[in-house]
Amino acid sequence: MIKKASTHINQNEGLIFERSRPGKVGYRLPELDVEAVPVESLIEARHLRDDKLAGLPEVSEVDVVRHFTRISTWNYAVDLGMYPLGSCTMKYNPKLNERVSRFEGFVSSHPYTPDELSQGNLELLRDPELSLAEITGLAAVSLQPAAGAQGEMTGLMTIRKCLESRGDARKYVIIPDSAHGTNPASAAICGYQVKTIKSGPDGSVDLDNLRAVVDSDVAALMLTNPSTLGMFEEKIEEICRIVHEAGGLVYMDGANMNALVGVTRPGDMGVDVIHLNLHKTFSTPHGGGGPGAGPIAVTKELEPFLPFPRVIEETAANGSRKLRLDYDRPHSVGRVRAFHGNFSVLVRALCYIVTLGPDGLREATETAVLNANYIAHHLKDDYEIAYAGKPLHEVVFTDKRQQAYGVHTLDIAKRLIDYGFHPMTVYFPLIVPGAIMIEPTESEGREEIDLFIDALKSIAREARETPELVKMAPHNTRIGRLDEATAARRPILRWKPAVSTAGAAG
Amino acid sequence: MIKKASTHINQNEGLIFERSRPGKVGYRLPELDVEAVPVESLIEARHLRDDKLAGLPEVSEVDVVRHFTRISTWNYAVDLGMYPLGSCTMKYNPKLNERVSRFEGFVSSHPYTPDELSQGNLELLRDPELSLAEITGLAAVSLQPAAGAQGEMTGLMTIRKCLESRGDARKYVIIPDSAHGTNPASAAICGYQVKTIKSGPDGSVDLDNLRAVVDSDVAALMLTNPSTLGMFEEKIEEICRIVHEAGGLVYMDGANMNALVGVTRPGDMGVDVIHLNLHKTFSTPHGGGGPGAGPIAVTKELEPFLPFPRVIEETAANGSRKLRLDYDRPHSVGRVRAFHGNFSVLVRALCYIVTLGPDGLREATETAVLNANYIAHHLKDDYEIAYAGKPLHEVVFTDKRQQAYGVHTLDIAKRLIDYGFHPMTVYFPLIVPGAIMIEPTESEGREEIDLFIDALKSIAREARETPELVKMAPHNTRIGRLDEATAARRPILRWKPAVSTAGAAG
Amino acid sequence: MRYIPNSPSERELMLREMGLKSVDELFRGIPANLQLKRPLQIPAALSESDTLGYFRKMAEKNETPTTGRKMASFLGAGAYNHFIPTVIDTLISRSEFYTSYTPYQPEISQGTLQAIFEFQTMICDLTGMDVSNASLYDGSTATAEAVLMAERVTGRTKVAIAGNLHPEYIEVVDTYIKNAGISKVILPFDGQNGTLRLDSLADIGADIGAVIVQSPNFFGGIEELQKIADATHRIGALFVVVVSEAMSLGLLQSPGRAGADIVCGETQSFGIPLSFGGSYCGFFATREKFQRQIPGRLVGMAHDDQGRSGFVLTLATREQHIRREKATSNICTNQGLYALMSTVYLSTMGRAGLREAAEQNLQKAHYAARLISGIAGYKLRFGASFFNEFVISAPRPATEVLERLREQDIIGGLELSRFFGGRNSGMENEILVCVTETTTRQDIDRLVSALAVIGS
Amino acid sequence: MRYIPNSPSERELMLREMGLKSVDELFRGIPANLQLKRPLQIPAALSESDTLGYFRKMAEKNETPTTGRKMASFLGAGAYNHFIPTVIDTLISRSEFYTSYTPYQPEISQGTLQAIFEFQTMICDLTGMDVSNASLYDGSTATAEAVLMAERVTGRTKVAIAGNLHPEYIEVVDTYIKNAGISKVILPFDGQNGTLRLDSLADIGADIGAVIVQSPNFFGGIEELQKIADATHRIGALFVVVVSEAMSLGLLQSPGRAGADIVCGETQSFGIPLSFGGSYCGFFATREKFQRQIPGRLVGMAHDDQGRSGFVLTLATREQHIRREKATSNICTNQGLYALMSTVYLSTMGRAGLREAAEQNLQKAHYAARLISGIAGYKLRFGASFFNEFVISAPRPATEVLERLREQDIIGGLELSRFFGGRNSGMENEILVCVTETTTRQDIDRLVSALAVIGS
Ligand SMILES: Cc1ncc(COP(=O)(O)O)c(C=O)c1O
Ligand SMILES: Cc1ncc(COP(=O)(O)O)c(C=O)c1O
Repeated sequence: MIKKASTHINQNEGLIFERSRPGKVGYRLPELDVEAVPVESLIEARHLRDDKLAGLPEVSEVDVVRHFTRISTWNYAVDLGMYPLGSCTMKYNPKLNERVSRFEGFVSSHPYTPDELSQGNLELLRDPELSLAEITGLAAVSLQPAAGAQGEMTGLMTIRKCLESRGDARKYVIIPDSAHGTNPASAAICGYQVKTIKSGPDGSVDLDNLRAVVDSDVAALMLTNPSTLGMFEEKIEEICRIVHEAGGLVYMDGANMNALVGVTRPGDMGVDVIHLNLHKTFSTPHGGGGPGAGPIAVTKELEPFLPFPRVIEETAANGSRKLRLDYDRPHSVGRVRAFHGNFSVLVRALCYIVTLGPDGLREATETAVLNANYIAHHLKDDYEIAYAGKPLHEVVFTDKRQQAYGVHTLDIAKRLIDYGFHPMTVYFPLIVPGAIMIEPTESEGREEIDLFIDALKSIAREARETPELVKMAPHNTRIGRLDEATAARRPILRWKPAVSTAGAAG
Repeated sequence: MIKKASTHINQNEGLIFERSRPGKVGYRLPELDVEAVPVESLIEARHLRDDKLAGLPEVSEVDVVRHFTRISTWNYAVDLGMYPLGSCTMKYNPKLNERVSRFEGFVSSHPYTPDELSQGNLELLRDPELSLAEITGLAAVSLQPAAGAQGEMTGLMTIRKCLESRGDARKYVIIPDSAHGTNPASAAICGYQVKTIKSGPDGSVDLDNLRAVVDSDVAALMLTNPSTLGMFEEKIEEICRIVHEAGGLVYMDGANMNALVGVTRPGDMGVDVIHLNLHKTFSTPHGGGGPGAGPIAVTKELEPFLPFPRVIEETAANGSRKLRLDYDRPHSVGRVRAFHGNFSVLVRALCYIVTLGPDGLREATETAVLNANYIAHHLKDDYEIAYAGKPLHEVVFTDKRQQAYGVHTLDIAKRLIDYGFHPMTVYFPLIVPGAIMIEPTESEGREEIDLFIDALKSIAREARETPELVKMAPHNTRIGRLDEATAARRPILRWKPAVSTAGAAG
Repeated sequence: MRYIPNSPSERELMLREMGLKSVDELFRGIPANLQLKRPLQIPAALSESDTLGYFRKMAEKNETPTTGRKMASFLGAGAYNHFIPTVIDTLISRSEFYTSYTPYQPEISQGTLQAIFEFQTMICDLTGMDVSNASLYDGSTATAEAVLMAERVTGRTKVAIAGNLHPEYIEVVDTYIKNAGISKVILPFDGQNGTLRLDSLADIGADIGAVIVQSPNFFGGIEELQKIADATHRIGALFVVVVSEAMSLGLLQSPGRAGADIVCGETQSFGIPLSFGGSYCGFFATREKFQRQIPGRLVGMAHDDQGRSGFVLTLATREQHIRREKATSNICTNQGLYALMSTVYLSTMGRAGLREAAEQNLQKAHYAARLISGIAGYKLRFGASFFNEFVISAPRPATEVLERLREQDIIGGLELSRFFGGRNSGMENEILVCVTETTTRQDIDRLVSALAVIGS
Repeated sequence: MRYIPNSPSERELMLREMGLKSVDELFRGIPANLQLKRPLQIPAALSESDTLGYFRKMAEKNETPTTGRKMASFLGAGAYNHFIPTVIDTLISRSEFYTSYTPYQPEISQGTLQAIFEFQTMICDLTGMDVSNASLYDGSTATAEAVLMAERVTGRTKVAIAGNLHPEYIEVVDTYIKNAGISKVILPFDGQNGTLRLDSLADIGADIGAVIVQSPNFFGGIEELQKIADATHRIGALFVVVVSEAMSLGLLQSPGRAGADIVCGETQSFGIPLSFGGSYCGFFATREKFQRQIPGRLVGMAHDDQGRSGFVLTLATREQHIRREKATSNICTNQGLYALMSTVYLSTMGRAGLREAAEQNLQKAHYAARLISGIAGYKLRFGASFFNEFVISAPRPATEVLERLREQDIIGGLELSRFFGGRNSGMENEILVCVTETTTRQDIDRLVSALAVIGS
C-alpha cells in the first residue's frame, strides 16, 4: 500500500511558443529618454537582423507566470520529499541562504567595481576561503571553479604546474575504476593519460594494484574519499605515502565530503588538493542542474599555482585594513572562468557555514551517516549489498536478487516514483552491476526514511509477486517511460512550428 | 476528452502536529544578551502558564518547509489557471505588487512612527485616495476598512451620521433580493432594518417596487451595480433620484467595479457612497480568504463623517510640504479598525494603479467585459441564461436544463474540477435557482476561455449521456466530495492527539 | 498591457464572433450620458523599472530600525517588532496559497483548509479555549465582535470595558456598538498599578453582558484574570479577555485557564511584519457551547465516501451568505494568508522557541525597566508586574523627551498624552516603552544614557 | 540544529536499532589517528537574525547603482546592467525548480526538461544555429569549449583568436588549451577601428582549426563576420563567434546568418543579475552536423508508449559519465537555473521587448558617445560602428579620470590599461564605456559634464 503519495489533478501546458500570438506583450520599458536616431544611420544595414526575431514568443506576463508555474508542478523537489540520489547529496536548501544571496547590495554590484567600492563582496570571497581551509585542513583555497568538474580540472592543473616547477609534468593520472566520469574527463583536459586501477574486493583501492602502476611518470592519484561506494579509504595515509614517495601528488574528489566535515580532514590524511561541491556538502541548491561551485583547497606548496585573482588584505598608510583583488600571480595556472567565480553560490554556502558553525556542521555529518547506515541496516535483507564494509553517508545495493524475476534497477527506480519518492542513483558506480546507490543526507527524518524503507521493501515484494507492476512503472505520473532510444536516434533538440502539440501531454 | 489537465503524483501529508517530536527545533534566536533573572521573581507564579505549551509542535525547519509546500500543492490557484468565480474577480496578482509591498522600508515601519519619520508611508496612504476618488467620481476616500463588508458598514455609518446631522437617522435600508449577504448583515450592524425588494423580471431594480417602499423612514438604498447578475442598472439615475427625493442616500456595493473602471463613474450616477474591493478590482491577492481592503469613496457632503485619522498635507513654516495624520475629526463615524487599514494591501493596489494608468485600467475593464460576453455567447445553447440582458463582466446561467437528468449546479461545479478548472460561483445570487455564475476577468486569454467553454459544453453533454459521471465528480482529485452534513452536525474544529491520521489522505 | 493575455487581434476576432463591431457595443447597457468620455485623470502608466523606482523612493522616505537612519525603536502598544523567520515569507509566497480564493471547493483547496485547521488548533491551545475561528480583520475588530457576540449570547445590551484596554480598540468597539443598541461603561484602572480596579467590579450591575479586559493591558501590566472572571461570572456575564501582545501567551497563564469565555486579539506578534499597522490578523476563540455563535469562518474535519479525511468550511449557517442580516457577523473576506503566516511562525518557533522568545522579551524588558527607573528623575509609573511593556514617568513632557531622543536616532516609545490627554490626565510625562527579543542590549543602553542626559 | 528533522531521541533509537552505542561507532571506518579530536576552528553558529545582520552589513559595504551612494555606473565589459523583470525571480523561486536535481528521471522532471528545451530553441533562434546545449558555466568557458570542439572536429591543433576578444576569455582559453596540445595565434585588431584586421586573415595557415572572433568585440565594435567567415572557411577552419553581450542579438544579424559554425557566449544580459560576476550562464550553439560533438547536456523530445510527448536528456554518449576521458567535455553540473532565468526573460520580453530593449541600448550609447566626443580633449578611440559600448580617449590617464569621477558617485567605465597595459600599449588614457537601457539620460549628462570639468 502506498502511504506517501496520491494522484491529484495537474495542469497540462504546451511550449511557451504555442502561447505566442502577434501583439501580446509581457513587459513595459521606460520611454526612450534621448532623441531616437534612425538605426540604419548608426549601424550598417548588413549588420542588422533580417528575421525580425521571429522565433521569440509574444506572450503576456500572465502567460509567462502560468506557463512556468504549471510546468514546475511536474517536477519532484527536495522541498517535496526525500531525494535519495547517491553521490548528489540532495540536502535541504535553507531559505535564509536564498534570501541573503538576493540582497540588493550583492546582486546589483558589477564584477569590475573598484575594490574600494566592493569591500563587502571581497570579504564574502575571503571568509569562505578561511572556513573551507580549516574544514579541509589545507593551506589555501580558490573559489573560482564553477563546479566540481572544473574544480578537478583546476586542481590537476595546480598539480601539473607544481610538477613542472619541479622539472617534470609527468604523463599519467591514476584513477580507480569506481570514480565519477568527470575525473578521467578532467584529467584528459589537463593533458594527462588516465591509468585506471581496479578496485579491491572490498571496493577500496587495492594497494598492490596501486604500487604496480605508481612510478616516476605518474603525476597524481585521483581518489574519491569516501569512495563512490560510500566507504572511507582506510589506508588513505598509506596510499598518499606511496604516491608521494614516487614523487606524485594526491588529488581528492571531495564530492562526498558530507560524510567527513568536522570528523576528519583531507589535509591531515596527506591529500594535496581537494575540490568541494558547495551544491552538495554546503547546501546550495542544485537548481535542476546548476549552478554549483567547486572550490579547491590545496597545500602550502601548491598555493602559488592557484587561479588568479586572489583576495588579499592590505594595511593602508592610515592603518586601515582593506581587501583587494591581486592579479599579479606569476605562477598561477591562470584563470578558469571570467570574473570571480559563482559569487551568488558562494554567498549561500557561506551563509550555511555561519548558520551551522562547528557543532552544526559536525552534527550534520553525523546525522547524514546515521541515516545512511540506518537504511543499509533495514534493507540488507531485501537487496544485495554491493560491497560489505562500513558505509558512511551513502550505501550501494545491486539488483542481483530482483533480476531473478526480470526486474532491474531501472524498474525499481521507476516504481519508487509511484511510492512518492525520487529514485536513487542508478548504475553508478560503474563497477557495481545494476547499482542502487542511496544517499539520504541529514535532511531526512526518521519517518520519511522509514517510508522509504517500506517502499523499497514493498517493491522487493512486488518484484517477486507482481514483477510486471514494477517493470511497467511508473503508473501515477502524467507521462510514462519515454522512448529514449528513438530520441537519441532521431534527435529533436528544438521546437519548430510543426511540432505543435509538444509537451501538452494528457 | 479532457484537454487541460492530467493526474500526477502528489505528496500526502499529515497535520503539522503529527510531525512533532520532543526536542526538534526549527529556530535559532540570538543568545540572551542581558543577565537572566528567575522568571518567578518577575511574574507571580499564578500568572505563569502551567501547560508547558504542550499543544505546540516541535519540528525542524525542514519539516515546516516540507509540510506547507506539500499541502500547498493540494490547492488550485490563479497562477495555475482560470478561476471563474463570479463576483470574486479572481484576476492575475502581479508579482511586481508583491515585490514592492515587501520593501524593508515598508514592512519594518511601526504604525506609531512619528509622522516626520514615515512620510513615505503617508504618501502611499494619500496617493491611492486621490486615484480612487477620480476612478469613482467621488470627493473623498477612506482607506481604513479592512474588506468590502467593513466598507459597507463604514459607508452606511457615514450615511447614518449624515442623516443624524440632518436630524433623523431613519429606520430602513432597502436592499434588492439579489444582493450579497454582507449587505444586509452590514446594515444590521448599523442598526438599520432591512427592507428587501424583489428584483424585476429582468433582474434589475423594479422602480415600482422601489417607489412602493421608499419613504421618509428609508435611510438608504444599497445597490450593487452592475448587479450580481452582471448587468448594469440602466435606470440608476432615476433610482438615485427616487431615493434622494425621499431624503435617503444611495450606497453602491462596488464589488463589481471591474466592469466599470474607466468607463463610467458611480459619482456621476448619483451614488453617495461606494466601497471598492481592492482584492478584486485592483488585483491584490485573495490569499485563500484574505486579507483584502474595502476603501469607501463618498460625496463632499459625507466627507466629514469618514473614519479618522485622515492624511492631510500641511505647509511648514519653511514652506516645505509635509503629510500628517489628522485625528481631530469631530464628525467622524469613528474608527473601524486599529491603526491605518491594511497598508500592505493598499501598497499593492497602488502599484497596480500606477502600473496600468488610465489606459491600462480601461483596457482591463473592456477585456473583462469582452471575455464574459464571449462566454455568454458560446454557452447560451447549452445552459439556461438566468436573465436575458446585457451582461458586463460576468454572466449567470442556471442548471434548469441539466436538472432534467438529475444533474445540478454543484455536480457541474465538481465536474469542472476534473477538467482542470476551478468551479464557477454556485447558487449565488439567491434569486437564481441553481445559479451558475461565471466571471472570467481580463486575465484570461482566448485559449483558456475556449478550453473552459469546451469543458462546460462537454459537461452538458455528459449530463445528458452519462449523468452519473457528473454526479460522482470530481474523479481526478486526491480526495472526493466530503460529507459536509456530518461535519456540521458533529463539528471537529481542532486537532486532538487522538485523531492522528487526519489529513494524510490517500 | 502586459497583464492581458488576449492579443488585440484575438479581441477583434472574439468581437466579430459575437457579431459586434467595437468594444463600445459591449457597454450599450450603460446609458450614454453616464459613459466617461475622457480618460481617467490619474498618472500615466509607469514602466516596471520606474514603478520600482517610485516605491523605492517612498520606502527611503521612511526611517525604520533596519533602513535609513536605523532607528532604535521602543514602540509597541499593539504592534510589536518580533523576529520573523525567513521561511514564513518563502512559504506564503507559494502562489498556491496567496493566489487562491476562500476554500469553498474543498477538493482543490485542502492546502488552505488544513492550514486553517492547524491555525484554529494552535489558537485553542494558546488561549486555553475549545474553538477558534479562521481569523478576523484585526485585534480591535475581534474585540468588537466579542462584544456583539456577548450581546447575542446574554441578551444584555450593556458591556463593561476596562479603561486600560488599547484606546484604539475601545474606539473601534464604540463604532461597532454605537448603532447596535449596546452601551458601555468604562471600568477604571488603578492609579498605582495601572491594572483594573477590582473594587469597580463589585458594584457592576446584573445588566452587564460582558466584562472586557486586556492582559497584558495597554500599559503592559498583567491583570488578575482569575479574580475578574469570578466577579464577572457572578453576575452571569461573559468574560472577554483581549490579547494584543500574543507573544505573552508564550509565558503567561492561558486566559482559558483563568476563566475566560471569549479570548480574542491580534496575532501580529506571530510572524507578521509591522507594515505600518496592516495587514494584521485578528483571532477569536471561545467555549464549545458558544461555537454556533462565533463570528467568521470555521474549518472542520470531514470524510469522503472512501473514508479519506479532509477539511471543509463548516457551520456556515452562522454566516452572512446564508443568514444575511441575522448572521453572527458581516465579515466575509478575513485575513487568511496572515493566519497562515502565524501558523508557519508557531510551527517554526514551536514549543521551545515561543517560550524562549517570550522569556527574552520578559528579561530584556525588565533589564531596561531596572536601568531606566534607576535614572534620576525617571520612575516606573505603575507597579503591576509586566511582560515586555511598561510605562515610565519622565522629568519632562513625554513629547519633548521623545523628540530629543529622535535626534539621536531613537524612537523612545509612545507618549501616553496622545490617548490620555483629557479625561485621565496626569499622563503628560508618561511614555509607554516596549522591549522585545529584537531589542539589543546596546540599544537599551543607548536609550538609558540618552534619557539620563535629557533628564538632567 | 534546525535543519535536522531527526530529534536527538530518534537518533538514539536509530542507533540502538542498529545495535550501536554511540554515533562515533559509525565512523569506525576512519582510522582513529585521522579523526579530528577538536571542534573546527570556524566562527560559532549565528542565530538567524544575526546571520541576516552580518550579510546586511556586508551588502552595505558595497556601493552600487541602487544601494549606498547609488553610483551611476558605466561598466560593461562582459557583464551588463540590464532591466530584469520581477517575474523571473518569482518563478525560479518555485522550489520545484531550484531544489530539484539534474533531470535524469524524466517522469518527474518534465518541468525542468521542457524549460531547457525552450532555452535551446530560443538560443538557436537568436544565434541562427541548429542546435544549442543546455548551458555551460559562462561565456569564457563556452569559448574554451568551442576551441576544444574545433580541435575535435578538424583535428587541427592551432587556433587563431582575435586580439579584441574579451581578455579574460582569452585567459580562460589559454588555461584550457595549455595542456591540451593546442596552440593559439592572436589576430591583431585595427588601430583605427578596433575591429579585426581582415588582412591578418589573408595569410593564416591551413593548420588553423578555428578562427575565434567576438562581436560586438571587447571594445564594443561590430565585426565584419561575413568576410571573416569566408576567409575562415577558405582554409577549412571552423568559424567561432563569441557573443558576450547577448542583448546585441536583439538588433544585430545572427552570427549563423553570417556563416558561423559555432556561436557561444554569455546569457547574463538576459535576466541574470550582475552579482559581482556570477552565477552567469554560458550558451553554446552549432550546426546540426556537429551535434554529436557538442559539449554539455542536450534535451530532446521523446514519447511514451501512449504517444504522450515529453522531454529527456539525450545524446548522453558524448558525456563524461559515459564516455569518461573521451567525453566531449568534463562538464557535469552546469548553470541550469540560470538558463531558466534567461528563458523566462526571453519569454517575458519576447519578440517586441528584446528589440525595444536592444534599440534603447543602441540609441542611448550613441547619445552618450556623441556628447562625450564633443567635449574638448575627448574623442572616440575607434571608428567601427558599435552597439552599447565604446572606447573614449581621455586627456589624462584613465585611472585618474575614473578616480575623479568616483568622487562624484560615478563609475565611469573600465580603464583599458588594466588589460592592454603591456604588449598593446597606447591605452593609458582609454576608457571602455557602456550604456544600457537602464542608464538614464540624467546619468549620461552627469557623466558628460563631469568629464568636461576633469578634462579642462
Ligand atoms: C563523485 C563526484 N565527483 C565529481 C562530480 C562532479 O561535480 P559537478 O557536477 O559539480 O561538476 C560529482 C557530481 O555529480 C560527483 O558525484
Ligand atoms: C457583491 C459583493 N459584495 C460584497 C462582498 C464582500 O466583500 P469582502 O469579502 O471583501 O468583505 C463581496 C465579496 O465576496 C461581493 O461579491
